[in-house]
Amino acid sequence: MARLADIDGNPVAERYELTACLQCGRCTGGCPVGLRSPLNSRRLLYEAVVREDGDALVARDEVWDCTACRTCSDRCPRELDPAAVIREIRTLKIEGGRIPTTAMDALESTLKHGNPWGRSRRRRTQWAEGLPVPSVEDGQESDRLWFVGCTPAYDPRCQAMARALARLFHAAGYAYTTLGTEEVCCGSEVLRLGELGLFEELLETNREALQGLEIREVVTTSPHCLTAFRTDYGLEIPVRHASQAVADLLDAGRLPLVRQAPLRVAFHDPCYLGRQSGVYDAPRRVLAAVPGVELVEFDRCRERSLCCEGGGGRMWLEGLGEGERNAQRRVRDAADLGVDAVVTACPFCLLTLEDARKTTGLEDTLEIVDLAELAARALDDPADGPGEEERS
Amino acid sequence: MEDNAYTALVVGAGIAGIQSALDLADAGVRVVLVERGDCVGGNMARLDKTFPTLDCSSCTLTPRTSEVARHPHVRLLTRTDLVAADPVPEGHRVRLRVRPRYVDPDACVSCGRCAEACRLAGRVPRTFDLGLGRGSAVDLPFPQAVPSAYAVDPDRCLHLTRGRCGRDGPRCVAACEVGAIRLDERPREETLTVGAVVVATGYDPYRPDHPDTGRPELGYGQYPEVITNLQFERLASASGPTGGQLRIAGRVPHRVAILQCVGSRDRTTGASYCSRVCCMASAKHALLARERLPGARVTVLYMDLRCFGRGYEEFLERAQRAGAVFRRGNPSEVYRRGDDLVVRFEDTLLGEASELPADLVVLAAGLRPAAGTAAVARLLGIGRGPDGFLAPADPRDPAPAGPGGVFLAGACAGPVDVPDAVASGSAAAAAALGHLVASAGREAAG
Amino acid sequence: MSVWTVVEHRAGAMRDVTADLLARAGGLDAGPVTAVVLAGPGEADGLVSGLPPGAHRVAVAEHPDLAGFNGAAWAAVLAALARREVPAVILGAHSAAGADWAPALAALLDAPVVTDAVDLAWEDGALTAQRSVYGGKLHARVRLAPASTTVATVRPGGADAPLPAGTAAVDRVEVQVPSGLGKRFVEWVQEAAGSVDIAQADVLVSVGRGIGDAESVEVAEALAEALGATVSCSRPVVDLGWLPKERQVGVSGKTVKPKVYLALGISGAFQHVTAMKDAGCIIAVNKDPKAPIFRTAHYGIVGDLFKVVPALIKAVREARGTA
Amino acid sequence: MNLAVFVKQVPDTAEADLVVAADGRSVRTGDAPLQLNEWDRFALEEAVLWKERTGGALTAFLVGPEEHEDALRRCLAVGADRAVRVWDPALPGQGPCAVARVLRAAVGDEPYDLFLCGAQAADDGFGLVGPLLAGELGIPSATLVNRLELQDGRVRCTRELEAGWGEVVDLDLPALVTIQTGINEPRYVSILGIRKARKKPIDLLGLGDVGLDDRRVGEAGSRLRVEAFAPPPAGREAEFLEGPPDAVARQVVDLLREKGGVL
Repeated sequence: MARLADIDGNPVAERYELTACLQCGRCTGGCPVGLRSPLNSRRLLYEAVVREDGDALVARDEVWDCTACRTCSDRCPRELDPAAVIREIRTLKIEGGRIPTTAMDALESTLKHGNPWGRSRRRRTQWAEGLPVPSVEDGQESDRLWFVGCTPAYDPRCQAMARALARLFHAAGYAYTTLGTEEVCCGSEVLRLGELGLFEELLETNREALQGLEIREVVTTSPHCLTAFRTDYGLEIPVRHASQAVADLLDAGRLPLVRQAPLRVAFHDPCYLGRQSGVYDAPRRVLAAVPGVELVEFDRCRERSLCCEGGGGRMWLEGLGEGERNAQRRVRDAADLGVDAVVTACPFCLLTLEDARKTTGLEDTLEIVDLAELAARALDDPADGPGEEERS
Repeated sequence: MEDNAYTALVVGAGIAGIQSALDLADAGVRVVLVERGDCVGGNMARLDKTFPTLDCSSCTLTPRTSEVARHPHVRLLTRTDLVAADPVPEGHRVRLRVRPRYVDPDACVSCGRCAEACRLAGRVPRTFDLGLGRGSAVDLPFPQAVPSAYAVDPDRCLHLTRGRCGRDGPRCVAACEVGAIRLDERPREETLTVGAVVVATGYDPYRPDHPDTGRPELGYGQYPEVITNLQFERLASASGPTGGQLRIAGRVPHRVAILQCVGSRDRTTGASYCSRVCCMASAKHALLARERLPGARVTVLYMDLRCFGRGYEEFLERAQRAGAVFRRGNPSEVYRRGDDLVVRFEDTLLGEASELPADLVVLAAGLRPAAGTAAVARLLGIGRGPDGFLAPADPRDPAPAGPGGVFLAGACAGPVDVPDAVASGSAAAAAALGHLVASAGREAAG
Repeated sequence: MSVWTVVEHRAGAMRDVTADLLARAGGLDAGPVTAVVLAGPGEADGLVSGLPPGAHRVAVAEHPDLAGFNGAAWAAVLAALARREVPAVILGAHSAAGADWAPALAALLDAPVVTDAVDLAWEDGALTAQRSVYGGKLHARVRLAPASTTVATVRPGGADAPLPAGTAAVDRVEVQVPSGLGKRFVEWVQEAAGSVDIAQADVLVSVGRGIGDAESVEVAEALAEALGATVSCSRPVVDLGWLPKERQVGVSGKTVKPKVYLALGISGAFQHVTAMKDAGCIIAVNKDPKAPIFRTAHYGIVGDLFKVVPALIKAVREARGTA
Repeated sequence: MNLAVFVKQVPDTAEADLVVAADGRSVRTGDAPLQLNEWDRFALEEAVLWKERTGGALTAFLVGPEEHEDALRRCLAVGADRAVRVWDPALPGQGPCAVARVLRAAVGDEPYDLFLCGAQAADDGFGLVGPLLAGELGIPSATLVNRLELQDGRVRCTRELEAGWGEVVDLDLPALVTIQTGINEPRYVSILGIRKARKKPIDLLGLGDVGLDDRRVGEAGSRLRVEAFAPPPAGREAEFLEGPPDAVARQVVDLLREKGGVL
């Protein structure tokens, strides 16, 4: 029996200065799953300090409920990092091999196929069929890389995000390239699931790809890729989210949004875009530029945005909590606001909200739209091919 | 011996500065008391009651403010800033900048007709009430204010900001029967040499909506029902915007949540320190809410209760016996659900993440160094601590702070409550007096 | 030269793969067909009388050690018989039983062996087999080396019609079961009812959000009951509380590989499809012809499932009644 | 208890486009990544559980080229004490008989108590290596085991039969079992774990080392030769069933009969 130690044997309490924890509960109080899940970050930190049996802590499964939204760490008055401690425990679970099979599948797929969705590398560019998306594989180089991301590349619903973005970039004459089928997962969720070794391999692969191509700027479809590159990789070059790129194109007058898209919308701030990357205004700038769009803010917007529970690997984890999911509450709130659509700018938010829309019976009254999708509707050319919005 | 040998400058006319000024003046020192605001009394003037005795705040303060106004050895300058200070053998040569009040305090009889006549009457958020009430561009902070004279808000007055006020000119001028309005008044400066300086610049309350250090998740500035503790004092005060009735957004709250440690003990807000006064202030507010809102559910969310002063623990017990519920947990966020505000926190004793519905949320905002503290420190060569407050030259001797007879009083040197502010005001006065006497002695010997 | 078919039975009951095997054996054209019945004392008569047509001869061996099922005992008995009679081919089903005795028999006889053949042919004194490999993505034709006896198991289903009925001579053979097999049959067990494991089901009737409401799940349950299938669902159905979580197919639920997957009102969310795409045969019913599920399904039905499913229940019940 | 587990590295062909080479006798698996055979994952987990439960040592065996070593690293990462890879230029193309013979030779005289294999491999799906190896070793075996217990010095195996049935058999030790999926929950093997396992040695044996000559192995020794690969007869692209509900239902019934073996 020994106190909780990380995989290198360092006592977690010391490594993360957990003895400095005030036990104030602000982490748990702000946890988006706190009301439904046995996960209690405050108590976990305390137990990491005082319990003699670290293995018993590692055996507990509630750490899989964490969405890695980082609210706990952002709010900690002592600037401790409960989210990192939870991740350490996940890493210990990973090293012990006892993890939910759904997470196991995602990790093994990422190792084998370079994406967590179990799809072949070869199919990574299928989303772009019929669109003039440049790729380094075709010798089309640029100093700006659009990192498409696994979910926009493979998920049929999210492919519409990527397609819309490609059309916007094309309409603006925006120069970029992509890695094509050589793109591999950024590792954001891999890291947050606690798979450090796999994350390191992905990091190395992506870093090498960027250096080899002399990329000076990266634009990501997903805020999760954004966070990985900015925060986890510590990339020296600027990394920006698609919403920022589109907002800048609009500001520069390079993107003619002319068609009316009359819609009352609420914007759902993704955790990884807002709270974790500080990007709040760019998506709102884009919304303001779409003719006919009226933005109604959620009560819980910006810093207080309610996590949709799609982060931290939760796309592959059911979670222990019972009761209404946050995404369901979110779409109900949107319905109460009387909006036509919830707009977001993250593939995971898009998927969780789409699911919630169906389970709350709001299928016919509420639309879930990606920001780029909405902007692309206002482009002055025919809309993208077959609708790919129907999901089970 | 020159005239200035027994002249002291007191910067800041809050309770600490007033105490220093009076102690010095009573000892025969000529005191120049400068105040950047419109009246003396500082933040204490905003308080309704003081702990742990629940004495009426003005009952303690008013005798001192009126005395400072009429003391023959005290010269009071409001709307005045210290803009330069140069060490000289006698002490400091200081330059004071007196901003115009636009109302002649000697002529003004505080009848209030100017404020009634003002075109912006009822539209200007009252600074003294911390934005809760609405007044005019010419206003008196509160009825017992010293000096008892109205003042024009230069940032609001139409005549001063736009150069014209309506077609027929400023109505206040016409309304004033004693001709006290002076809209053409200009700032002036004066320079004098002083033998000692007492710095009593006090504190500013933490702003939960501050763009950099604020806590936007608490909804302050977004929901009218979320107020700070000092705003609560104004609500509770008979001189406040509701005449002392606890009403918020037109309603009488029946669920009051008081959130401790907002902007204190919180690195994310740039303050690791404890603001010292909030625990007792919140106990007081809980008690007041229980007394004035019959049947109200009053909950204080805290992480520790610090009741170190004499009679403090007893006071906390009194609030608790009065039915205020103290729950352990530092609140994380406030949002709206329907008509309710909801405070999300973990009750750490239950170990449960919880939602607390409320219709009044009081944020126990901590104490921050007053705006301009850094400038004062620079002018007078005073050190500052990592918390931004002024630091005494020797941490074991709280008053002496800088070369040439500079002394600290009150909250400019870190959070203090009223009794401590008074005590440190006297301590600074005593130290300043000692310095003046010693300087005079050296001079005489030399 | 002859072909032996090893009759498969369990707990005293004939398994229906036997008919299929006899048909295969006859179609092989490698000699007359002997059905070999290995059974515990007193068990054989019932099996022989229930034997489907197709055998020219029935060889019956009863022995206490053949009671229940012991692959080692079966292999030992078959090896002894085969050494005596030298059949060209000994044919079994690619079943749990066949997977046990057939390799063991091949080892004892040092005979060429092939398993899980979807098709067999006797060419030039040797056996060739068509096999499904790489998860069904390819077929492989394999040729076994000529040998006095070859062992093979075939995947049930898809055989030609059985030979016309004839009177087969029943031949009781004396057998010894060697001691020291090191393997003893203990008992049959059947899974306790209750908890459902959709991952184990051969046929899944899976419902999605398109089913409409909780009551409509009953329609799917009725179909599953008629088919002897298991009901599963997509994630929104679980979220709605219409079915328990153990029924969920999806990346956050269970990954399934049934033989048949009937997708009702599932439009084909990726998270769902990922977890069922390897099913042997996917039949999707959806009103939206553009539903992504049709990109995964082998067979698609565009239509209102409330019309299609009742018709299907009726057809299944009819098929069952005449089967 | 002295344990041996036999594993195979196979391509994950779920998403791959398989291409049959011009001679028809080999398959290019394209970008299909290699992975530990699904059934072997369960066999490995079961072996590790037994090692954890009973103590003793676990040795992992693999017949395959160097690029298949990852399967052995996984074994080492989760608790195998020793890993043995057998390979020789004469080995490609061999069938299950020859693999069993090679493994038998690789086992040598080491006194193992329990041998574990996956019930079948995902690529060729014979399900033969385990029981043939038992034959070579002259020990009892049970296939398709989905429950395995130690009882009175024997192993009690529950074999998974069809339609919810099971069969319980006892095997005297030493014995060989082939493991059915679902018997346990295979643990995740982390990259850090695999990385650490890279530092452990893998014993490489050639045919000479195990005392076999190349006539008894490879295609020659297999007595089974793949003559040709070809696409399966039925295409995989979706086919729409049309007509009124009753007609469609009849078509579905036919499909159920044909594809599911139900009805």
